[in-house]
Amino acid sequence: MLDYILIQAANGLVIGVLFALIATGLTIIFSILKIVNFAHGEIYMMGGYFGYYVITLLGVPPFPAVLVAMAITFLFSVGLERGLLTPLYSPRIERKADYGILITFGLSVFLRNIAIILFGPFPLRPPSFIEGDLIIGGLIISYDRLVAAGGGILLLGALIYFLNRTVWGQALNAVSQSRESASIVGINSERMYMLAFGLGGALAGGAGALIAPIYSLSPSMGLVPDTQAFVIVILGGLGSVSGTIIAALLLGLSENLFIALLPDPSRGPSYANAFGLFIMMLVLLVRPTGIFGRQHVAME
Amino acid sequence: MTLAGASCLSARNLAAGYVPGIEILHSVSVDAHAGEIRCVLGPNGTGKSTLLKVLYGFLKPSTGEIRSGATVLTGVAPHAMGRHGVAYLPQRPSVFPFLSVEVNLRLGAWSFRRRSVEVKRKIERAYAQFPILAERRHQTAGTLSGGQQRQLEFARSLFTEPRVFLIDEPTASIEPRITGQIYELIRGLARDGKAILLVDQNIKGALGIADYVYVMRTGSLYTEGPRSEFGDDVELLVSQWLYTHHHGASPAGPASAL
Amino acid sequence: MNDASPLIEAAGLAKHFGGIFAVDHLDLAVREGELVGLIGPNGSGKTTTINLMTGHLRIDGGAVRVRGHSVGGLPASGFAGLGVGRTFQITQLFGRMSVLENMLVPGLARPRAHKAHVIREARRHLEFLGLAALENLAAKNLSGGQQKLLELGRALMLEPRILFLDEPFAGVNPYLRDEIIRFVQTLHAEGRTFVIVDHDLDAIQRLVHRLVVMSRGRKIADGPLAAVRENQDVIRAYSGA
Amino acid sequence: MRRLDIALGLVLAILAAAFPFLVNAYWLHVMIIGMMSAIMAASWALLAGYAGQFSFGHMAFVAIGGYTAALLATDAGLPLPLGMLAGVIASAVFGGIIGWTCLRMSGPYLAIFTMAFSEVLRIVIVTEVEVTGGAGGITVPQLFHAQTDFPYYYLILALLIVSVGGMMLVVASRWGLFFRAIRENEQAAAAAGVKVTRFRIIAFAIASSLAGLAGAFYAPYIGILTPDVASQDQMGLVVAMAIVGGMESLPGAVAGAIAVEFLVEALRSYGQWRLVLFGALLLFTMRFARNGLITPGWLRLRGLVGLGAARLAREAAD
Repeated sequence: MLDYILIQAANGLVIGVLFALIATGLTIIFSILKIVNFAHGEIYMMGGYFGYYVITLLGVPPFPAVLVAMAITFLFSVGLERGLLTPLYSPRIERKADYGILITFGLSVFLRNIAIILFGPFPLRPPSFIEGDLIIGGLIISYDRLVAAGGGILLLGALIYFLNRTVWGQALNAVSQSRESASIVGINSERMYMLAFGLGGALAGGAGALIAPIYSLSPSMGLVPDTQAFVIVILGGLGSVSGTIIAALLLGLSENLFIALLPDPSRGPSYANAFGLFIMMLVLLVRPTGIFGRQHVAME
Repeated sequence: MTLAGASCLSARNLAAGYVPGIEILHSVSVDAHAGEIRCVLGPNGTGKSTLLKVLYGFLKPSTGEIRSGATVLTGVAPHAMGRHGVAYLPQRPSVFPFLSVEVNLRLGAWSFRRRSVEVKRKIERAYAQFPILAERRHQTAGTLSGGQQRQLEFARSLFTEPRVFLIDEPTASIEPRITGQIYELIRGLARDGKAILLVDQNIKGALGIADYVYVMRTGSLYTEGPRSEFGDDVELLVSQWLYTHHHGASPAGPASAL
Repeated sequence: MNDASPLIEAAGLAKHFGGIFAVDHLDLAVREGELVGLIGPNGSGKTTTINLMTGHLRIDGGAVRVRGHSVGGLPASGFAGLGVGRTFQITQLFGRMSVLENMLVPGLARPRAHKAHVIREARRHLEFLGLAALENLAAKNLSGGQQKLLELGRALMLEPRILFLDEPFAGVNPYLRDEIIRFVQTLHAEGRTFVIVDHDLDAIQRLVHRLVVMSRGRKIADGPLAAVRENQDVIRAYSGA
Repeated sequence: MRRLDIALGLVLAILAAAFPFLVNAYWLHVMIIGMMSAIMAASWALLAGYAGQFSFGHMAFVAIGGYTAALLATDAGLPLPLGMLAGVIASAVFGGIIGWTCLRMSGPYLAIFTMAFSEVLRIVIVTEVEVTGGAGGITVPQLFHAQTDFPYYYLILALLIVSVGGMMLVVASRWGLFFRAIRENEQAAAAAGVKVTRFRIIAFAIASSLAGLAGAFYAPYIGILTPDVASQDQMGLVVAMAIVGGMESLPGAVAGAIAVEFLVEALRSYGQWRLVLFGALLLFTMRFARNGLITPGWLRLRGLVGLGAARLAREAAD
């Protein structure tokens, strides 16, 4: 039993790292564009498929394939932003909030269904990063999970470095704090919206490519992470990247321990998702608008 | 004034508002001259801040024109104004409160970010000019006092070597004992040949450094003239600006205001 | 109900945002039939005062009384029901609804309102304000000045005892300004009470009998126009010293 | 050109009454599903379009209505019509409660909250296999014992007319005025004396009860009820129907629902493409025609016919 709990905890942390990638992407998009991207889970799904085809069609080895998939997702997201979101920046369009909700919701429906056509309804699984399992005493964990977690940690580290140490990251941060002040120093906000949406998408896409060998790819795989990412952003929220990462790890961990500790094992896995959603609903009740409070990306 | 030079920025007949049909400014013309401090005074709600927003491109004028020499600046986006030699210091300091002083300065060098040597040199110069910023370089800007934030803003705005400064209530949110320093700073800019257009609620303070005065009332210029034409009894002036019956804009000179 | 008590009254009214008092223990009583001007430099707490006295902000201290009855905790719609009307600094209309529909909302929200009667009343007010020809236009398509008038008309549909006007003259042209002054004077002559916040001191001076001046959340002067004009504190507050 | 509306109404009424005799069983089925979807889309349009509350949990109330009816009819042995009535009441009550809990939320927060509610409910239905039958679904007894779907057709036609007619009455009444006032500007509505809290809850309860009605009809008609009714794809379909029709027009939403349903079926041979199509349709409409495709189209047609009629009248006068 103790070993089982240990394994579940380790799995929870691995999933937590990947949740963190998805959720930080959502946070960055929200901080800069001030919209909630309801299609974020579908971008994650697309990233997974991009990775799969980069490996199977182009023959790129699994590790670099993750980076290629991220680059493709970045460009793909920028294309979506240019095509669908530019009305948000025009002063002439009324009811921007409604537009942001409906257009991204519509996008999620569209991407989910076009994925069925493009990639087929059946689960696909790319080759493993590394075959086999790591066994330490009672703890058994597959190398793929370790690679996914390690890759996720590297990407999060790179993100934090980018946001804090590079001038483009700092400019993103600046725009999230004040568009007006950013334009006073000469930063063109609209280019930052492109960058933020592309970056947010690339992070989700990276998570999709990393997770693909663990769980198979399917067109509907974005549904759960989408809502989970809301849970995380709302729990850890406040637009802070570090808060988001901590909340993601906690959610991954608690969901998996919830599965392990629920007396009825047959219900555990399904209620794990409901558990996070339920907590989020409670948080929303207490703080119905203040969730994204400070609205800026920062590593604090 | 001795240094008074050619007009660096001139605006003619600006009209603007935030909502169609509500005009905050009706046909306002102002100039900024090299080496001169020109201040825009008047009760609040008369459109002084709006005027600066229009000049910097945050708000498109419905009519009128803004020029700098031969260049037409009407319709230029705010983020491109720096390239045309115009700097803007809004009422609430435009520093990024959650970023460090150093990063704030680095972002001030955004337009020439690829020339890292120049960036470094200018930041060092800013530290030399404002030692308090060097001392606090790793603190977030939000933790600085109001006066220090203003210094950071001034230091940052100097990076692009602007010729015109649009300054909105520079002493509004800062400790009274250093308002003098801020005005001294502005006076220094004018001595270096910069053109200053200053909007201020602190009428005494502004009149103390002004070379030329515009007085606004309800969206129009009420009167204008060299500083010397306005007397020294500030309270008398203010009570006249506040309470005189007056309908619409008037081309009347300062004499009729007194 | 007590006729001796003021129509509306703030007693020790306080509101703070993050430790700073936007309204700092303010006493303000307005009696039936008064026409009060409320002025003060930017950020002196004028709009916050209106929001507190019309139920749009929760009070942090003190009380608001309508005809002697404490009405703290009532939502804004409750204040409206008691005949406390208001306009907003930035005009707040129902943009995609017609001019007439904008007028009908407060009319039909009154208990036991009769639709035909409300429509008649709305048309009468629109006629008075010179908007009658525009009744089928969407409110967002009106000019800014017309929007201000419509907002005033909508407040009139509450059959208010008292009207708080927040910057009715901001951005309006001189002609419209005179017109609004005339409307307020007419309505006042009909027995309505007004509190007017504005920066346009000319207009305020032409309208009001009593001037209240706020600075940094506090009342620094309150009295007849002439007395307040002599008040050095007021001059000082405005010269920024 | 009001007369064109009346003419269209008459033609539609005759067509609707005769429809089962004009088509085969397959298209009758499509029409029944289309009209049921029309109730869902129109009630969502009432909530989102008129009252401005963007709920993505609408399908949860369909599920509540359906499962309440099904469970009461099977496990509790209640007569099916009574179970259906209970389903409607249950979804109204839940709708009111959800409307009350999200009073302080707006925009994306309300959308996330309602989406989460819907997902939690779906997960509970999937998991509590002993009660709900889980993902495999629950078998529901038939309402009519007839050879054809005729009785179902006339029932859903009646329900559609009653529910959309009822909503149109609400929209035309002072309540509808208050819904729109709250949508346009909550603060101004409160200043105008509108009891914002009360009417936000009422809007939620009305819309939810009609979603529940659609669910209560769906369960016995299809005969099997699965948690898929509360899926986000179903929600997307309903949103697409309302938006294509014109979110702020109830007849538009009805027309949008029936048109999309027929389009989806007509394209069945193209397999999955049909689902992509409605996603694309939704995106296209939002991006380029925010008032929907059907309502503005109809208004334009009405305008053209009006102009034509006026010209004819002029020529006749000459």
